[in-house]
Order: sequence, then C-alpha cells, then structure tokens
Amino acid sequence: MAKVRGAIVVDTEKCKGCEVCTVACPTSVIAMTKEVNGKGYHYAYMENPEACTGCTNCSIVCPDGVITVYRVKI
Amino acid sequence: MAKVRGAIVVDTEKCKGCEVCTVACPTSVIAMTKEVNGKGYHYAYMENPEACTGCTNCSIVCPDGVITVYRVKI
Amino acid sequence: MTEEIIIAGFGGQGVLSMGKILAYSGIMQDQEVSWMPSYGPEMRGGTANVTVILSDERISSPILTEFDTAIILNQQSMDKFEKGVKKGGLLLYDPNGIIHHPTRTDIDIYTINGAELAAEMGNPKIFNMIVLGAFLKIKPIVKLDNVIKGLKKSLPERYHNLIPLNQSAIEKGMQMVKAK
Amino acid sequence: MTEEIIIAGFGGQGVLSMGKILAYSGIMQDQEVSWMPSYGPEMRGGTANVTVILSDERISSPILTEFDTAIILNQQSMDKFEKGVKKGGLLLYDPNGIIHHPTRTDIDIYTINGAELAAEMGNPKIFNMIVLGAFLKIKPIVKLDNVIKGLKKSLPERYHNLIPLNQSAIEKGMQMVKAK
Amino acid sequence: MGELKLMKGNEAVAEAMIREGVDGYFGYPITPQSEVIEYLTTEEPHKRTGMVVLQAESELAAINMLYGAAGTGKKVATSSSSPGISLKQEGISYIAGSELPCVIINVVRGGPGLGTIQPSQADYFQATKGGGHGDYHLYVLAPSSVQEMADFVEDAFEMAFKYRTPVMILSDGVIGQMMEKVELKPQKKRLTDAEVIKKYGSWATVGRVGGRERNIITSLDLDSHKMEAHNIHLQSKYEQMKKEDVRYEELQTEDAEYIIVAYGSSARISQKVIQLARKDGIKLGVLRPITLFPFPEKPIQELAKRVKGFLAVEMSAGQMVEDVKLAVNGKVKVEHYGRNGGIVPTPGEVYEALKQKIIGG
Amino acid sequence: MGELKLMKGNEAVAEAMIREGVDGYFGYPITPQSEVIEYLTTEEPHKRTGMVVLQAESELAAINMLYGAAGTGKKVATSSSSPGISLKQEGISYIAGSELPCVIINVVRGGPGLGTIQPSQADYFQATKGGGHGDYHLYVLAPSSVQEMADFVEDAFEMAFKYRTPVMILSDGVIGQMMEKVELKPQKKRLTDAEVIKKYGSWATVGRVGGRERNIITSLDLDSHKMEAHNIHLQSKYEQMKKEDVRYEELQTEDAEYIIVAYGSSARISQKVIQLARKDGIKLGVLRPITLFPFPEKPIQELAKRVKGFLAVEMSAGQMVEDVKLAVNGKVKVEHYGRNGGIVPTPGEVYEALKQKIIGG
Amino acid sequence: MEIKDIIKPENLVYQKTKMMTDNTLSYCPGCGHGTTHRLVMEVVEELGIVEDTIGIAPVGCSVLAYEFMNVDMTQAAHGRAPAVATGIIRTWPDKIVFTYQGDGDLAAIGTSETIHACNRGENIVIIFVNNGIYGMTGGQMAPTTLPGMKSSTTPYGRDVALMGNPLKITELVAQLPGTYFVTRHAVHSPAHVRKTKKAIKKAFQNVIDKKGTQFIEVVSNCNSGWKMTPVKSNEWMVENMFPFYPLGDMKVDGKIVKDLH
Amino acid sequence: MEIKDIIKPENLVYQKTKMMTDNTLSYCPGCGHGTTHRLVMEVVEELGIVEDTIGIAPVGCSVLAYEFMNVDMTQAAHGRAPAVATGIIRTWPDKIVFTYQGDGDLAAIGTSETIHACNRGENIVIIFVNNGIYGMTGGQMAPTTLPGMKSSTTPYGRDVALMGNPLKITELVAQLPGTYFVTRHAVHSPAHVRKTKKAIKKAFQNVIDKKGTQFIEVVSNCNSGWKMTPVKSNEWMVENMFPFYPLGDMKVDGKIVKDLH
Ligand SMILES: Cc1ncc(C[n+]2csc(CCOP(=O)(O)OP(=O)(O)O)c2C)c(N)n1
Ligand SMILES: Cc1ncc(C[n+]2csc(CCOP(=O)(O)OP(=O)(O)O)c2C)c(N)n1
Ligand code: SF4
Ligand code: SF4
Ligand code: SF4
Ligand code: SF4
Ligand code: SF4
Ligand code: SF4
Ligand SMILES: [Mg+2]
Ligand SMILES: [Mg+2]
Repeated sequence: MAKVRGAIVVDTEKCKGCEVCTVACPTSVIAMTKEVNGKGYHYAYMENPEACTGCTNCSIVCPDGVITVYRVKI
Repeated sequence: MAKVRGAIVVDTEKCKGCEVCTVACPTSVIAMTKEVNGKGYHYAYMENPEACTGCTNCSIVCPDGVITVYRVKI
Repeated sequence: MTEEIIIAGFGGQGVLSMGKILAYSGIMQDQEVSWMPSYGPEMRGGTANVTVILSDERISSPILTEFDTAIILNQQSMDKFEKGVKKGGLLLYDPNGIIHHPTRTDIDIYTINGAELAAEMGNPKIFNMIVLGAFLKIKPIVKLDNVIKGLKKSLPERYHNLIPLNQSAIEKGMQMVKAK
Repeated sequence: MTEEIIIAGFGGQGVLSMGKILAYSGIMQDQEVSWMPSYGPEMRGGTANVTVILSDERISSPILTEFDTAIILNQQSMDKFEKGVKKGGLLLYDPNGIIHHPTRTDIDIYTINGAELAAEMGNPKIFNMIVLGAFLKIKPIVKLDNVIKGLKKSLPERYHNLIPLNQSAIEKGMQMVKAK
Repeated sequence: MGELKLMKGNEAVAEAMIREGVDGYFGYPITPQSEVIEYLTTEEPHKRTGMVVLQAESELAAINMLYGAAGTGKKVATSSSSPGISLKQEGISYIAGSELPCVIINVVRGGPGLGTIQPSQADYFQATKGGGHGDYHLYVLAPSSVQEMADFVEDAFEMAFKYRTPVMILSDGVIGQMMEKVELKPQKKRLTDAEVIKKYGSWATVGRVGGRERNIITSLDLDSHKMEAHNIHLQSKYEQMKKEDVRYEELQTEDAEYIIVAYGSSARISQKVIQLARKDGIKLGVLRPITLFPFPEKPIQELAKRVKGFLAVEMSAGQMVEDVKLAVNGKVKVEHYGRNGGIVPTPGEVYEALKQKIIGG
Repeated sequence: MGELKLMKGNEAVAEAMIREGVDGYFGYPITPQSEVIEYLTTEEPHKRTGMVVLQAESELAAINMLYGAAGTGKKVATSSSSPGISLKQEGISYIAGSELPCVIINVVRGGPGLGTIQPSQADYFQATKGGGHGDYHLYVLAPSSVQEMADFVEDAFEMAFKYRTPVMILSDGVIGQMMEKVELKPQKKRLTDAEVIKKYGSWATVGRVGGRERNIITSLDLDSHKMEAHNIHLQSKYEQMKKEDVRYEELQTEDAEYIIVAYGSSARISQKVIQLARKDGIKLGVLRPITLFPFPEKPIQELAKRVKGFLAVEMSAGQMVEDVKLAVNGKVKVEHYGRNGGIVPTPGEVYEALKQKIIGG
Repeated sequence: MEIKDIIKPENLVYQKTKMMTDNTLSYCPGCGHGTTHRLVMEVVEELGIVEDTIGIAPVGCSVLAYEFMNVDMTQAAHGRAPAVATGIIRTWPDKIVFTYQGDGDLAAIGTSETIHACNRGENIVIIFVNNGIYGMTGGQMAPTTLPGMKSSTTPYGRDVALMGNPLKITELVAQLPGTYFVTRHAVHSPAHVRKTKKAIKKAFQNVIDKKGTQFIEVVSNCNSGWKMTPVKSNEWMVENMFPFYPLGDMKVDGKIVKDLH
Repeated sequence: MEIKDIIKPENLVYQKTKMMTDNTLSYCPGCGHGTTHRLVMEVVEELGIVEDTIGIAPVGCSVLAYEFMNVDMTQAAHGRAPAVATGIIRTWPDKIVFTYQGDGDLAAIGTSETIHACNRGENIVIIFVNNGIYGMTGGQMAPTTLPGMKSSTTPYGRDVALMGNPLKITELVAQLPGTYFVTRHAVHSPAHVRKTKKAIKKAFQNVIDKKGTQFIEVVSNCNSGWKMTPVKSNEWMVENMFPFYPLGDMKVDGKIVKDLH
C-alpha cells in the first residue's frame, strides 16, 4: 500500500558494482547484473522496481554518484 | 648561632655576573665586584662570608656552574 | 631466440602472476628474462599489464612498444595493444567481454575462452593458467616441465599443493585454444 | 680618499651604532660607505665588531683584514685587531679594562678614557659618542655637521631630543683624546 | 634621486618588497637573514599596503604557504638561508612544476649541514641546476650590493610573472648583513583583489569567479605523454630566458687579456683585483653574471675568442666554474679560486691566484 | 653460482640489504619504490639477522633517523623516490657534512613536483651536484639491472665506510619495478654491538665506552677557519674518489667512431642501439658510467681523442650531458637525446637521434 | 504505474550535483572518498559559494580530487595542504578555503602543518578522510592503522610495541584553541551520510562567519588496502574502526563537548 | 674560623660535575640552559651511565651542548632530534638516549618528529627547554611565546588573532599512549632546581627500565630575547610564564595525573 512510488536510473557505464547501494536500500530493490559493463563491473539495476519508494538512500551512499532518483506520490 | 660555616669559591674568570646566585642565597652572602673580569663581567664574591652556611643554593642555581661550596660543622 | 610478450587485462585477472610464471619458466631453461609491470594507481580498478621478455641474449629495454605476442584479456587492452603486435606476430585473447574484436590481418589471431573454462572448472583463479596453456600451445617457447618448475619457484611452499590444479588448467588451455 | 675602520668591543658598548653613525655621516658628505658587522651567536656576551668604510670610490669588499684605523674597546679586541692596523695607521683605544696595552711602534696609538668620562657625564650610553669624538679629532674624515645630520638620520624621530647630549659627548671626546 | 637610506641588505630587500606592492611574505628565522622578517614585522606593512607577513612554523610550511598563495596570482615571497632552502626543495620543485610566479631569497651561509653562519656561495648548484627533483630551473638573480638587493625585488617579480616561474635572489651573508646606502623606489600600488582576478584569473585559483571553468594548480600528470609535453613546455621557457633575459656586467673587459668571472660579493672583491693587476700592467677584466640562470654563456664565449684565460672566483669549492667551462668549451684555460666555510677572499689573494693559476700557469 | 631468483629491483635491493648485514632501514612509502619497505616488513629481517626496519612518519624523519643511526657506526639505509628525496636534502647535507657512512636509494620518477610515477633520470643534478646546500658530493652508483640493484648494496656500503660518506644508489622506476633474474650473495654476519664499537668507536657516538673522550657528530663550526679546513678535507675525499673509485663499463668502444654515454635504464637501451648502428656499418660504442660521482671523466677524455662525437642519452631534458661536455672539453661534438615525463626512449629513436645530431650533424 | 512514468524531470528527487564534474572517479568501487567528495560539493552548491571556494587536494588517493570537484583547486605536496590553505586564506581572507586530506597525508607527514594551522586558527575547513591506511601507494600502515591491523608494511598486523598506537589526531586538534568545530563522521550508510553532510555544511558556514578552523574527520573504508569487498569493509569499519574512532562531535562553537582522553 | 680553613677538600659539598666539560658555556649570563645542562649531567653521573649515554643536541642556543656535556653527542638538524634519537635507540636498544631541545626546535619545526616519536613511545628522554622564544637567532617569536609578549618578530606583542595561541605541546604529548612520564619544571630557584633534577633522574631511570618516552619540560628564561636582566627575567617568568605553563607532573607511570584541557 505504498503512497509513493520511486525509481532509480543507474549510469551503468560508471557504476562500479560495489553493492553499497543494495545494502542501503531499505526495500531491497537493487541487485547486480550478470553482465559486466565496459570496465568489467557488474552494475546495479532495479530487481524489484515496484518496491522502490524513491527514498534516495541508495543514491546518497553511492560513492560514484551514479544513481538518479525519481519519486512520485500516488 | 650557626652550627655550620660555609664558604664558596667562585671561578671568577668564568662567572658572568648574572646575579642569580645573590638572589638564591638565603643569607645574603654574595655580591658582585666593582671590577670586571677578562670578559667584562662583574663577578660574584662573598660580601658577608660569615653568613655562609654552605647550603649550596647559590651553586646549584648558578647557570655556569662556577661556584664550589665547602661546609664545615662547628 | 627472443620473445617479447605483453599480457594485459583487468586488475584481478592474474595478469602479473601469469607473466611471472612465464619469466620463471624462462629462467628454468637458462634464458635471460625480464618482467615489467604497469604500476601505480592507474591499476586501481582499471587495467593491468606486464611485458615479459625471454631471450638467449642480454635484454636491453624491458619496456616495449611492439610485441611478438599480445595476450589480451579485456576490451581496453585490446584497444590499446592490438596495434602493437609486430607483423606476423601473435594476438591471443579471451573473447569474453570483447565487443570490438581484432581486425588486423597481418598477424595470427587466436582465442581462448578462459573465463568460461575457469568457471566450468569451478575455480576462477586458474583463469590465467588456462590462458597461459593456450599461449604455450601456439608458441611452445618454454617446456611444460620448466613451467612447472617455474610455478614451484614462484609460489610460496604452502601453495605447492595447487600445482597439479594449475597444471591441468594449463593443459586445458592447450586443448581449447582456437585460431580465429 | 678611503678610510677603512674597525670598531671592536663588548656587545653592549654601542659598537654597531657608532659605526652606523659614522657611515651615515659619510653619506651626508656624498661618500660611498659600507658597514659590516660581526654577526650571529658569537656576539652573545662576547665581542662585537663592525667594519666601516668611507670612500670616494665604489667600495669593493666590505670585509677587511687590514685597517687604516682600529678603535678598540676591550682586551679581546685588542688581542685580535692590533696586528691588523696598517703601517702608519691609527689605533685608538679605551684603556679601561686593558691589561696588555698595544706594543706596535709603526702605528699611531691614542687613548680615550671613554667609559670613565661617560660615567662622569652620568650616562654610560654616550660612551660610544665620546669615542667617536676622539676618533674624529685625530682623523677628521667627516665634518661634525655631517655627523649631526647622520645622527638625525639614524635615530628614530622620538630620540632626536638626545642629539645635543650626543653632540656634547662627541665634543668631550675630541677634547680628551690623548696620544700614547 | 630617490630617498637615500643606510640599510642592511636584508632590510633593503624587505623594504623593497613592501614598496613593490608584494601581497604576502612567509618566512622562518635563520641567520644571516632573520632581519628580513624582523624588518617586516616591525614595519607592519599590513598597515602601509595591506601586505601580509606570517612567521611560519618551519621553512617547509613557509614554502608551501608560498605555493598556495602564488597559485592565486598574488605577489608573494619567502626568504631563508642555506639549510632552510634545502628544506624547501620539494616545495620549490612543485612550484616550478606548477608554474607559479614567486620570489625566494637565499642569503647563503657556509655548509654543508649546519655549517657556519658566515657568508658563502656554495649553494650555486642547488640554485641553478635544481636542488629539487626533476628537470626545472629557477630564474636566479645574484645581487652584489645592498642597492641590488632592493632593486632585484622588482626585477624578480617581473620575471616571475613573465615566465610564471619561481625566481631566486641568491645573495649571501655579506650582502645580507652589510649596510650600504640605498636609493629606494617609490611605493607601488598593491593590486586589489579584483585586479588580481582580472590579470591572473585565467589560470589562478581564485574561485570560479563569474562561473568560469575551474582552474587547477598541479604538477601531476599520470599520463606520461602529457607530462612529457609539460616538461617540453618548461624547457621552452628556459630557452626563452636564455634568449631574452640573460643579465651580466662587464668591467674593463674591452682590452682584457684575462677575465675573472665572479658574482655577488666575490664580484665586488674581484673588481678591486682589476686595480691591483692593472697597476702591474696586467690587463684584467671582470665579467659579473647577474643572472646565474640563465648563465651569461654567450658573452663568455665571445671573450673566450680573444682572451688568454678565465679565473672563476667563488666562495665555494668550485661550482660556477663548471658553467664557465661549459661556455668556454676548451678554447682557453679556465681555473677556479675559492674560499670556503664562511671566509671571504681578499683582493690580494685573488690576484695571487690569478697570477699563479692563469697568467703564470 | 649462487641462488637464482626472479625479483623486482626493489625487492632485490631489499634482500641484498638483509644479506649484507645491514643494521637498520628507515623509510616511507612512495611509488615506485614502496616494495623496498614492503619486502623488508614482510621478510621480518629482525628475525633473520636482527636488522631493524622502521616506517617513519615522513621522509624527513627517515633521513634524520638514518643520520642518528649512521652516527653510531651502524650500517643503515633508506630509500625513496624523487619528491621524497627532495625532502631529504637538508638531512643529506648534514650527513655529508658530518661525514657519516650510509646508503640512500632513489628510485627516480618523473618530475618536477608530484610529476608522474613513471621512470625518469631527471634527478641526476640533484644526486651528483648536491641538491642540498654547501659543497658536498654523494658517491653515486647507477645500477642498470636488477642484478646490480642487489650487487651495489655491498659496493655502496664499502664506499660509505671507506670514505665515511653518504652513498646514493640512483635507480629509476624501470629498474625498481622490473623483474629479472638475480644471483644473490650469501648472508653476511651482522656486526655485533661490540664489533661496531671496536671498528668505529673511535668516531661514532656509542657512549663513552671505557671512559674514552667523548665523540661528537656535528657539521657545525662557528670558526670559519676550522670550517674551511673541514671543507678542504671533504674536497680531498672527493678527489680521492676520483682517483681510486671511478667505475664505468665500455661496450664496443675499441673501434668506435661514435659514443653514446648513458647510465641506468638508458644504458640498456643504448646497448641495443649498438646493434642497430653496427648493422648499418656505423661503429658505435657505449660508455656506461657506473659511478655518476665520481664521473668517468678520464675515459671520456681518452675517447674524445679518437672518436668523432658523443651522444648523451638520458631520460631527462639534459643533465649528465653537462658532465660529458666538461670531460670532452670542446674536443668533439657532444649532443643530448632525452625523453621526459616517464617515457622510456626506444632504441630506434635513440639511433635516429644519433644519426641526426651526431653523425649527420 | 510504469517506471517510465516515474522517471520524469518533474519527479526528480536526487541527482549528482553539478558541482561534481562528469569525470569518472578514479577511486576503487565502494570507496568512501567518492561520497565525501560529493557531500563537500553539495554543500558548496547549497551555500552558493562556488565563486569564492578554493579547495586543496592532497597527495593520496584523492590527489585527483581536482578532476572531480568542480571548484578551483590546488594540488598540495604530501602533508602540506594546511600550509597551502594558509597561504591562500591569508592573502584572500574572504575566500572559502578547504583542504581534503587522507590520514597518511594529514597525520603522518603533515602532522606539523596540521597542528600549526589549527593552532593559529586559520579560517579554513579541513576534511580528513581516515581510512586507517595509505590507500594510494598500496595499503601501507598509516598513523591511524588499528592495533593488530594488517597492511602491506605490517603484514602480520600492527605491533604497537614497535609502531606505537594509532594517533588520534582529531582528539589533539580539538584541544587547540584555534579550532572551532571538530567532529568525526562516516559515510557508509544513508543516515551517516546525512549527518556528515550537516556537519560539513556547518563547517563551511562557520568559515563564512570567520570562526576559525573547522575539522571534520570522516572515518572511511579502503577496500583495496584492507583487501575486502566494499560491503564487507564497511561492516569491518563499523566493528573495528568506530570503537577506536568513536563518531560524534568533539568541539562545537569553540567548546569541547566530550572527554577527549 | 677563617675562610681558608673551610675551603678544604674534605669540606667540599658541591662542585660542578666532571660530566660537564671545562669549556666556558656559550650562554648569556643567567640563562637557564646552563643549569639544565648540569642537571642532566649530574644525573648521568649519579646513575653511572656515561658509557651508555648518547645525547642529541638541537639547533638553538644549546646547539653547542656537545661542547659542554661530557657524553657522546650528535648534533641534529633543526627540529629533528627525536628522529635522530629514534635512529639511535632502534639500532642500540640498550643505550640511554636523550634529546635536549628548545621550544622553537621541538614545538615549531619539529612538531611532527616530537609527536611521532612520543606516539611510538621511543625509549628516550626528551629535555624540552621552553623559554618562549627563539633565543639563538635573536629573539623571534616561538610557538610558546605568550599572548601579548614582545619578540623581534612580534615587536608589538604576540597577536593571537594572527599568530594563534601559544602551543602547549607538553599537554598534547602527555595524551599520547607512548609517553610514560611527562612533567613541567623550572630551574630559577634552588627548590626548583632540586625538583627538576629529581624529575630528570626519574626519567633516566625509566628509560633504563625501558618504559618508553620521558618528556621533561623546563620553563626557562631568555634574558637576551626578553631583553631583561637575568634576575628580572626570572621574576617575569614566575609571574607570566608559570600561570600559562603551570609546573608539575602531567603523566606519571603512564597515567595522566592532571586535567590537561
Ligand atoms: C613526499 C612524498 N612522500 C610520499 C609520497 C607517496 N605517497 C603518495 S600518497 C601516500 C599516502 C596516502 O595515504 P593517505 O593520506 O592515507 O590517503 P589515502 O590514499 O588513504 O586516501 C604516499 C605515502 C609522495 N607522493 N610524496
Ligand atoms: C632548518 C633551519 N631553520 C632555521 C634555523 C635557524 N635557527 C637556529 S636556532 C633557531 C631557533 C631556536 O629556538 P629554540 O628552539 O627555542 O632554542 P633557544 O635558542 O631558544 O634555546 C632557529 C630558527 C636553522 N638553523 N635551521
Ligand atoms: S553504489 Fe553506485 S557504484 Fe556501487 S553498485 Fe550501487 S550504483 Fe553501482
Ligand atoms: S530510492 Fe530508496 S527504495 Fe528506491 S532503490 Fe534507492 S534506496 Fe531503494
Ligand atoms: S650565578 Fe654564577 S655566573 Fe651568575 S653571578 Fe653567580 S657565580 Fe656568577
Ligand atoms: S652556600 Fe648558601 S649560604 Fe653560602 S653563599 Fe651559597 S647560597 Fe649563600
Ligand atoms: S585504494 Fe583505498 S582509499 Fe584509495 S581509492 Fe581504493 S579504496 Fe579508496
Ligand atoms: S639567547 Fe636566550 S636562550 Fe640563548 S643563551 Fe641567551 S638567554 Fe639563553
Ligand atoms: Mg588513508
Ligand atoms: Mg627557545
């Protein structure tokens, strides 16, 4: 019964697959891809996009600042 | 009524006339000469030799260590 | 004989130790050898490479701009070193993660699915040994004996139990290498 | 004309400022001048000296080993500089505290009882001006006017009231100097 | 004629800094140059011009304060003497590498180590060849009088900003401690912050004023090719200095058969040797390098074509003599005469050396 | 043949220190030489030989720890790379002035300033002319292989104690980082404290053992005459080094018409140029200075009598070339070829330079 | 609701500040330097001080901070950032000057410059990233390396008998009269990031108000040096670093607010 | 009784220790350096450690300490004495090593070496003569110069707004785990001399017992720098220096015994 929905956009080429965001996400939205990016890193993506509340936790802990967060009240 | 008598010997050529010993002497034994030594300093001497108790105060504060103290019980 | 080799890939791929084993193998057969790594913070998360020379003569410069062999393990290294292979030289690469495959026609090009095979063998750490095997199949510049001796020399005593595993990885690489 | 002078004595005797006034006086009469002190910790409690040169030409070295005039104010300086006076040169000294008087016969020797006179005049600070006066009496290389002008230049404004006192000290020195 | 004063070299250079409109001085006491900071703190230039004077906790801190301030386009200077200058070598190399304009004064004393506080010229190599690491040079001015201690402040800053390079005034204990008469220049206006931004804002770190691209002061480049290009650029500045800004003085060289090359205090002494020699009918001249880097190579080459020999006179075991030799390049004899440990040679002994090593030899 | 190992230059020099029986190492990490201290702390030589290894808080502290320990007659060393060596200049000048035996390793990187971590030879002036203040020199050894990185440890200490002088091993990022095979010498016994006292107790500060007169380690003398005498003594040591301990290697110089002078990594590269040139019928030889101070002046002078030209090859903008010129003294042409910023020249480009600057020019 | 309906400019709630450049950070995956950089830049943006801000990059992993922070920056010699900052603030007293330094830089080679700049109360912000190791040069011991902690120069663990105890430099500078705000934080979790940012903002505001030296320690990870994954290293940090380097304010508004012994 | 009857060898109660050389001290009249030198040498004599003692002279007025103290001595570069001592004690762990340093040397240029040697707990004695000024070079401001105090570089008095407050380095090192005994004394009066000597003796004994770093501050005068007569300067010291630098133990047997804030 979420009152808000959120979504994140990961700059996949700049993500370094550190997984700090996954730990920070209170609703376990994020996982790492199987594939690697040009730098050889698995990168973050929304595995459970519905669970995202747009709380920005992931984005503010992301050391590389590669997550952009959107939120909308519903 | 001193039970001890003391005396000091000043290495006059090395005395720098700082007067630290005069201040330290509890019985006002020491004064500075009018003449100067080879370095141009007035130097310490016993002005009131009878008052000396050989307490070593003057010698232990003398920065140049030029005072030798003798003491005898009487 | 002089063989000038560059091995280049990601930091964690065992590039440097592969070079070291090769160099040690050279020593085991009384050759002159040199091993020159890229070094410093550029390695951080980025690429690592090492230049290995085996020769019957005194080696002058350990730093090269042209190579008899390039062993390439990621795209950045491909971009950087494909052009450095001498005419008629060898380029061996693992196609995993390679988007732009080599295009030169004046050199011999081989591939080895090292990452895949290592995963199959259940141990990503032997990746570099598979690649080494592939290389030695194409250019048997050092004998397998000497490689094993080299391994012994370069590994601390407590890891010597891993030598058979490494040997089988090398042999796997020898089997699976493919001309492109 | 070039006059090369050393002034040497204890730290507190005003050696450096005497030299400075002399140098300023030279400037007042459009001469080239140099003033070079001994410096550093050796001055601590020990001797101080200054070499002053007044000349009509560009001065080469401000550091001298021979002097036209030596003005000597303590025994150590006597020991050190008597021999440096040029043949026919001048040695002026204050006999107070001097045990070994100068022995040379090829130079002019004068004395000035500066310390005594200063004490008499009730101001030990003017000691060096008395000595300066004595020197200028023997070698009037700078005019008294210029000395006064020099004094004005070298003293901060707030001390200008002291100039008459200094002038009378100089004059005293001029009167009291004696050939030895 | 401007204002005439009797001043120590150390005081003159300090007063000249104030009048030059210098923005900041960062220093640490050391004999024989402590009068520089003592003069400045006594004069309180922050009241006269707004100039900042700070006694740092060490020479190391001082040179890095200089680095910071110089990177903002401010006119800044430091001074020290030999051991303190050695401590500054890393910083100096950074300043040269980052191309920052500033002035460093070395009032040289005898070394090596703690050595002596007496005058010396034994820091020539350090000053001219680069005591710090890497390929760089300072523009080095060598005053030989109190007047030049004052005058070279302006010249030093002119070169510092012309080339965006650290400039060294290489003096010694004689020049620093002696008093001579000196004619001081009138006070220049210190640039306002806005003027600094306007003049140097294109490269200086003054904040991204007006939202411009950021400026960076650095000597680092992990890309060797860029680093090489940077080095080539630095070298080109040194070449330009050699073309445009060599300075020297020639004394009676027109008819000279022998030449003494000497700078700073040694040049003053050598000047007297001319008189001694000419009295004996020996045609001696003196070439005094005023810039030690760039070294007056050309005029020495020219002289080498027509004279019989050179004597390099330095208060050192023989340092500048190498540059004289490099310039003469084997054409005629080059010898060295020097004193060490704080001893200043006399004209007489220099003349003797000339006769023995060059004329007789 | 001794034990053969594949080692980095940095590791080899570290292992050689242990085997030499060195008593102490004081260092601070810096690329490209951090492997020296990493190897030492991993090997735990205090267990093998009793050798002490300490990571200092800075290079400044490290060089002064070295100074303290060297003053007691212990065999001690430090290592760093260019910026760190600049920070040590004051300390090095003290060590030279106080005549203490010790070894300083510089694994040179590109400068100036923070520069680059890649190899360079641009600290030649600093090493050979004296980056610190005052007249002093280091005895400077330039290894050109991992084997020499190891071997020169023994040689360096031999010279350090022979002359009571700091010795520098001037290496570079190539030699430090590359692995080659190296034959290690057997372990020497470290001197016991009693042996140190016996051997060096006449001058070293080890306590007034047996109530002897006190020993003093100092570089200070306020008396200029004594200081000058001390300087003359130092210079006499340098003269003795020039007579007795110059080292160099000549490659195919017997019939050579052209000579490349190069040391360290550059010498290895130049060696390849001989092959290229001789293939074209050009008689090229290489003279490799092994000691940079004392510089092999004599052999170059000899060669200058019969060859047509010299090319100095260095990874710098041109530093050693000055010493080559000083030796050649105008007899024949001397030119310089160098790369900067961490770039190592290829044999091909050196050959091109030789043709253009010397043979064609 | 579909993702693409959420991802619309009007719904944007967080994106990397424009005060960070577009250059890819040179740091290892998960390294706290990146987060700390960003917080400083967010504060500069929010306070609207970009035209007056000058940063000093150290020698250490963050040597290239000038490639990432979109402000004027000077790269200082190892340990000398506080002196460099002093040179700037003294000649430009109205500028906002900050240093950004690692623990090797600030507490080993730079100890003297740190202590004296703080003691003089230079009006600057010092951001001190303490990861207990020399990250840049390959994980050697730092003055802040914990007892028993492994590094490439203490491969068997830091032996305090030989190397001394870790240096709590922040506790020391808090006691100098020149410091005004001294505090210790971390950036491994969202809550900590928020607190750290608040502290940084306060520090910059204090400098705008000319209050003297502001000293912010950020206890951080060094995955490469510690040889752990980023997530593991953050856990290790919480368990091992925080007990030794407890988070929180030490000095606020010029007053010590905590027992520092 | 006549004087000559008193002055007989058998009546001798005090004479300068043989551990001081016969060279005339280079210090100004009344300077506390002389007294402090003597106390150190008396302790060395009394403990019978001359064969094992190595001293480090600083750069400062006491640079020539090696001319006066009759022990093996090394003259260190300005501020580096603790590093020099470290080099010695590490390679000769059984020797007795002490440094003798002024306030400029120890607390300005040498801050880093001081802090780190103390933090490592090097087994050495540090004798720290704090006269609030740079005596040697002519009386410039030191880190320990009092607020408002005149020196040749603060001719109108130290302005703390510009130069910071005096640095209480001894209070800082007392807080480092490596220090074992940290104390502050003076040598201007017989009673103080006696106390100081006791402290020095305890420090040397602690080093013999391998307890770590011993740090003894001696607050002293600098007549030349302060421009006062020796007697006046001692009075001034009591009135002005002691309130700021209170005498007494700070740390004994490794435990802090005083509030140091
Ligand atoms: C004078 C000098 N010494 C040493 C170095 C090598 N060096 C570069 S970074 C560094 C340590 C950095 O550690 P820290 O300050 O903790 O930063 P981190 O990388 O951990 O963020 C060292 C020793 C140098 N560049 N300059
Ligand atoms: C690197 C260096 N910087 C500066 C100096 C000059 N110097 C000599 S002693 C001294 C200050 C000494 O003051 P302090 O340590 O307080 O000793 P004090 O003379 O007061 O006993 C200075 C700055 C020097 N010799 N070396
Ligand atoms: S925190 Fe950032 S860099 Fe790390 S995995 Fe998540 S998105 Fe990628
Ligand atoms: S915004 Fe919040 S809920 Fe959404 S992915 Fe990030 S941390 Fe998870
Ligand atoms: S204390 Fe010593 S030096 Fe001073 S006056 Fe007395 S005897 Fe002379
Ligand atoms: S021994 Fe005591 S009583 Fe005698 S002179 Fe000295 S202080 Fe005075
Ligand atoms: S080495 Fe450590 S501090 Fe440096 S970027 Fe990597 S994780 Fe960060
Ligand atoms: S200058 Fe000061 S510290 Fe130095 S000897 Fe004189 S009184 Fe003592
Ligand atoms: Mg760190
Ligand atoms: Mg002092």
